[in-house]
Amino acid sequence: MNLTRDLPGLKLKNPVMPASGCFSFGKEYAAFYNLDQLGAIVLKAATGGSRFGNKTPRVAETSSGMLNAIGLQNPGVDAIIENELPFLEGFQTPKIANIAGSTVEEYEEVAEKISSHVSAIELNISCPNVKEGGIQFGTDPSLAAEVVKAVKHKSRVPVYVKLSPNTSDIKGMAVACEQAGADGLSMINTLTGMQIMKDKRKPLLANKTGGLSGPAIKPVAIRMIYEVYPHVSIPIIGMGGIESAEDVLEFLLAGAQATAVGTANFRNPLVMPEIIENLPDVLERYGFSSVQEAIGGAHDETNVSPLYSP
Amino acid sequence: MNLTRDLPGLKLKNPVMPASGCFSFGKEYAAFYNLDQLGAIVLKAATGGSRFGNKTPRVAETSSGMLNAIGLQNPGVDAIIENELPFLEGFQTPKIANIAGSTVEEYEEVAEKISSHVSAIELNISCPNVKEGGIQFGTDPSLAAEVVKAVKHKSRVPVYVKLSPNTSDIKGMAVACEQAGADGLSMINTLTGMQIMKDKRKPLLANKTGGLSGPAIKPVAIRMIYEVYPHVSIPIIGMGGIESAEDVLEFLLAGAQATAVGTANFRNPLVMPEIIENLPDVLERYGFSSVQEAIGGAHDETNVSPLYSP
Amino acid sequence: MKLLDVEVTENRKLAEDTYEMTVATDASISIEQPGQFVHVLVDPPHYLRRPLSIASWTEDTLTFVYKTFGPGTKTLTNKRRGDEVNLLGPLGNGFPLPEDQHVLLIGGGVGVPPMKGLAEELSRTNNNVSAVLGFRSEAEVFYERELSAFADVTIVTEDGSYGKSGLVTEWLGKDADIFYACGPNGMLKAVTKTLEVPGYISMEERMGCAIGACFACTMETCDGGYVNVCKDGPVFPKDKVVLP
Amino acid sequence: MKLLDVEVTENRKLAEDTYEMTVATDASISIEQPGQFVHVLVDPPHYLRRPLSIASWTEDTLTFVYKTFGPGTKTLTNKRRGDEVNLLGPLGNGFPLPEDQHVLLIGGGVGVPPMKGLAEELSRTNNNVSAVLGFRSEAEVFYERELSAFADVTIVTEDGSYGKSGLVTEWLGKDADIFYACGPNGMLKAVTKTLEVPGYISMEERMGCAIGACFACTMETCDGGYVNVCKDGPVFPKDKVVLP
Ligand SMILES: Cc1cc2nc3c(=O)[nH]c(=O)nc-3n(C[C@H](O)[C@H](O)[C@H](O)COP(=O)(O)OP(=O)(O)OC[C@H]3O[C@@H](n4cnc5c(N)ncnc54)[C@H](O)[C@@H]3O)c2cc1C
Ligand SMILES: Cc1cc2nc3c(=O)[nH]c(=O)nc-3n(C[C@H](O)[C@H](O)[C@H](O)COP(=O)(O)OP(=O)(O)OC[C@H]3O[C@@H](n4cnc5c(N)ncnc54)[C@H](O)[C@@H]3O)c2cc1C
Ligand SMILES: Cc1cc2nc3c(=O)[nH]c(=O)nc-3n(C[C@H](O)[C@H](O)[C@H](O)COP(=O)(O)O)c2cc1C
Ligand SMILES: Cc1cc2nc3c(=O)[nH]c(=O)nc-3n(C[C@H](O)[C@H](O)[C@H](O)COP(=O)(O)O)c2cc1C
Ligand code: FES
Ligand code: FES
Repeated sequence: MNLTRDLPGLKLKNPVMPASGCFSFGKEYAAFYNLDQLGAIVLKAATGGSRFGNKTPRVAETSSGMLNAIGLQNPGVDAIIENELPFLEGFQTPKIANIAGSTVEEYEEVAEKISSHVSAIELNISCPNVKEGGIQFGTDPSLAAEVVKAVKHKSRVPVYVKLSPNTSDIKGMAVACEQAGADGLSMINTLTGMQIMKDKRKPLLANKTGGLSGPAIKPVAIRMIYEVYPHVSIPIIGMGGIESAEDVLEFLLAGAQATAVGTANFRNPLVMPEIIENLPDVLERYGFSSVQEAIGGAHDETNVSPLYSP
Repeated sequence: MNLTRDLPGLKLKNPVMPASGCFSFGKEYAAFYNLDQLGAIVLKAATGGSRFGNKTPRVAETSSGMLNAIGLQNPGVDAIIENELPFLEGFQTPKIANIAGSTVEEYEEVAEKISSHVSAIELNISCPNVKEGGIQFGTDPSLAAEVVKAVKHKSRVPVYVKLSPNTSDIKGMAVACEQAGADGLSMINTLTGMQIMKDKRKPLLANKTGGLSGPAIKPVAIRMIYEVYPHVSIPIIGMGGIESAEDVLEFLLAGAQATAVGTANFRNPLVMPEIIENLPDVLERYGFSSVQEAIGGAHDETNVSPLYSP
Repeated sequence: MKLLDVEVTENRKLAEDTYEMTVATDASISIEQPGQFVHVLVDPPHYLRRPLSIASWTEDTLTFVYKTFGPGTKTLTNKRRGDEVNLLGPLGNGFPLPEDQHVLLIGGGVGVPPMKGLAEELSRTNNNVSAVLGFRSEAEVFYERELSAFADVTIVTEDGSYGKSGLVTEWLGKDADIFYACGPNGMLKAVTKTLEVPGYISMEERMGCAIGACFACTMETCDGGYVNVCKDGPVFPKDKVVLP
Repeated sequence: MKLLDVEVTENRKLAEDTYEMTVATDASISIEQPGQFVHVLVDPPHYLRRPLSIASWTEDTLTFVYKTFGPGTKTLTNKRRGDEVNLLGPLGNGFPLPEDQHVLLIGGGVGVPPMKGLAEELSRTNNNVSAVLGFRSEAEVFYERELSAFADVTIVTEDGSYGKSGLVTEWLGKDADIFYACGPNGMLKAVTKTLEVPGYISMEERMGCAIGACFACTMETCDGGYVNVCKDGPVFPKDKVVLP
């Protein structure tokens, strides 16, 4: 069964990779399996300087999901290049750097520095857990276009833009990013949510709000990918609540070219190798003879025009 | 324990009512308990003429929730007044009519006709499952303001506006509605989602997309109410995933004056009387001596200015 | 119509992917007609109940048969004797019972279970009952023996691995006065087209509330109105609803 | 560090809202130090695992004690002998073991369980072990007898309903060479302030992955850096992290 996808900058042996922020810089999961089994490795967000992130508690559990407000904790782009990337050099699978910032200049700096060490950049304009930057870029199409253009200019590798679901017009955001030069899209980041402690009478997360992830948000992710797919001709990496090979197929049918798994790693650290192992059987059971064949399969082909099909 | 709330048009004996569309016009649940136990009765959306709604399947199950795309099926405002409201006359508890339309004129017509039969109107500008009208009003603050003004003009009773969560700026929507004259807000309606059938390779719902409800969306509802509360001085009726008296308390702490229960009725038709029965104990356990005392309790009081406190 | 926690007295495999669960009930749950159904709570994270036809009942038991079609019904297979299950029911309108007729029962797959209770009731009122039951293959066949006590049973399998070969519609016979059918929509369509005598069919739709409050399960009627399968059905006269 | 389905061999109530679960393990799970923990899967719709300290272990069993603090741990009480539970572990760094010392163990509430395994290990290396265990009231006391086999135990209850009355900090004594503490942050703060000898404390933070991959459980260190409780802890030297 052919599981490969050939996306800008990314020769994927299979369409399964970690979602940024749920996999740190790879070392921890390497204790469970060989990371070369993965379609790609996606790193925790990098910013210009080091960031401690938000105060704890940073996570809360919700029905079929969780909230997180890590707040972009990371040692900064230079320290990542120096201390984290060398470990990953031993792996052949493509690496994707997730980058974030408070200003366009910070995004540019990080992109410029890290892009010579990775196969692609995932531009995080949608992190809901930082005060400045992040989310504003993610909900205003013209701001998004600006940062995409700037980063494209500095990056040596293709740029995927990670979209926020906290918008009334995901299609508009996607099209604005494509027009600004994005090579691909990652969808979706987390939905902004909150949990309140009844005993302490205040939000549980120190940051008050956090990002909702996990199976709870899967229907929103599927809808947004399905909605965007006919309107862009760049590939979509799909994520949001994936737990199984069946879920991966659902994302492919919606229009994703590849998929990422986040929160499910916390329940089952072996979930990605298990999904990759099961995927050929699942595809076959539903009558597909390759991953490629399934992509966009839920769309009425006659309505779909400028599809991405490498 | 004092559970009462005195909201515009609504003297509630307790803060628990059904969410519109999950309770039809009351008859079915009246077979399980006396509807006068409820804080209020909220009716299925009424439109000008009768509507068949969408084709089936109209519901899909999701992790800790469901999608629905009923499509505003209802016999039309005249038939509702003639055939459905007489049954409810036997009950003393306040009735709230949920109204919808494709045009401002349709909203006006329905509001004018039904408002002399109910205690308040819930203006549904957020139904994601109809092609025209509905959602557009719900994601554009100026369109929302227009329909609110028009309906306020025609209605004999206070008007609560039901907000859509499918927006990047819930605060802006809320403030626009208040300024246009809304007497209260209902939050939240459903998040737009989709489920794809892997065997049939198409969306499960005949309408393709549907509204996500149930515990899965509770964190989003809590966040939006918490976000809006400090910026409006009209009351909020909170909903989205409520299943227990603890959940009701969480909504009160976020800033809701009263709450509505939707999807949970399908799991447990007795859920509302059970919540009402448990609420005094739960309030007491967390140190409250009335519902009023809990409202907005999760806010840092010094940051909160023009609170609604009747 | 009651909401109640009941104790499982038996949960056994009947055929491939097909299980029969019997629960202890009490007099408070009064089943009126064969063809009514219960709405069964399954384990989280599955949120909605599952509508399942009552296959048969006694004064203090109720039996239903479920196919493990998806993950929700699969969680029911974990229930052991003594565990509790939460049911809402009996719901809807079942099959009206004739007297002194030659009655033809037609069941396809998981449409077979309600035919068991129906055959039992029909046999009480001096009817002559035949049943044609269709399955995909031998591994899926169930209730042949149980129905034979009350009816003249013909089993049909699509692949011919057991009984007659083909579709039930090819084996309906000609001399029924009235028919009762439950099964896939394709079968119901074919049956109502083939048989000219009066008949009743049982419909399936995805459900939310199952009591008529959410309009999830609406069907168009032939006269241009609409009905809710859960409350107005699931059994309808053969020419009442527009078959999808 | 392994991910494995293990069989429950015992799941018993120890004290008010407090249960002890023992599971069968095999040689593949090698626990290195008392104070390590396991990340336990609970039933849906609860999504995250629950971090629970290893209370004690043998070559083929592992025991942990859990308080039914919220709804997730409550689902664990349904597990019976023979049921499966999924564990990730052993995780983190536990208590380093001294020799020939007068060791003081301090446990508060659900901070008591890891002290059991610790006392057992300490007793092997010629230490003189005292333990001061604090609980809210008599109904919550557990492991007095079990720890007495390895240590000189003092029980303290906040309401004085059993043992000494007050807080553990009032009954610490003066002659320990080193201390080990696990319990609420308030207790840890008080203990590290009161005792001048070296010591180790076990921290709690809400966790996602529990293996160091999500940065949910970060704490600031006294030198301005940060650590992850799950991977770098949960046990730290007393002056390593900034207590919240
Ligand atoms: C009135 C009525 C009587 C029924 N009687 C029986 C019976 O006796 N035995 C039996 O095996 N099946 C019966 N069915 C079908 C049964 O309800 C579904 O097979 C079952 O709900 C599927 O659940 P799942 O967890 O296996 O699948 P999932 O895929 O997990 O189900 C997801 C959702 O879709 C709904 N759904 C999926 N398929 C159907 C369907 N065919 N009809 C209605 N809802 C569906 C489920 O209820 C659930 O809400 C009946 C259906 C109806 C409407
Ligand atoms: C390293 C470590 C060891 C622990 N050892 C024990 C032990 O041996 N015995 C014991 O009873 N408890 C122990 N705890 C605390 C235990 O993890 C929590 O009480 C438990 O997770 C609460 O889950 P719940 O389902 O009861 O509550 P819920 O309120 O349903 O929990 C919701 C979420 O919050 C998390 N959470 C809530 N309280 C805590 C807490 N205090 N610490 C960490 N996460 C929390 C849960 O893990 C879950 O993700 C330990 C915690 C840590 C970090
Ligand atoms: C703990 C945690 C940390 C995350 N950190 C990042 C991040 O640094 N950058 C980013 O783009 N997305 C981040 N995300 C979002 C995920 O990459 C993903 O988009 C989202 O969680 C939805 O997928 P899931 O439901 O499979 O987790 C984070 C999510 C979680 C749960
Ligand atoms: C089957 C169904 C039908 C609904 N119909 C309506 C409606 O007619 N008008 C409306 O304003 N909201 C409607 N809603 C939304 C609910 O009123 C409520 O806002 C939403 O479901 C969130 O609450 P819950 O999670 O408790 O269900 C409907 C929801 C469901 C599940
Ligand atoms: S399922 Fe709700 S009306 Fe039929
Ligand atoms: S819980 Fe994920 S880093 Fe500690």
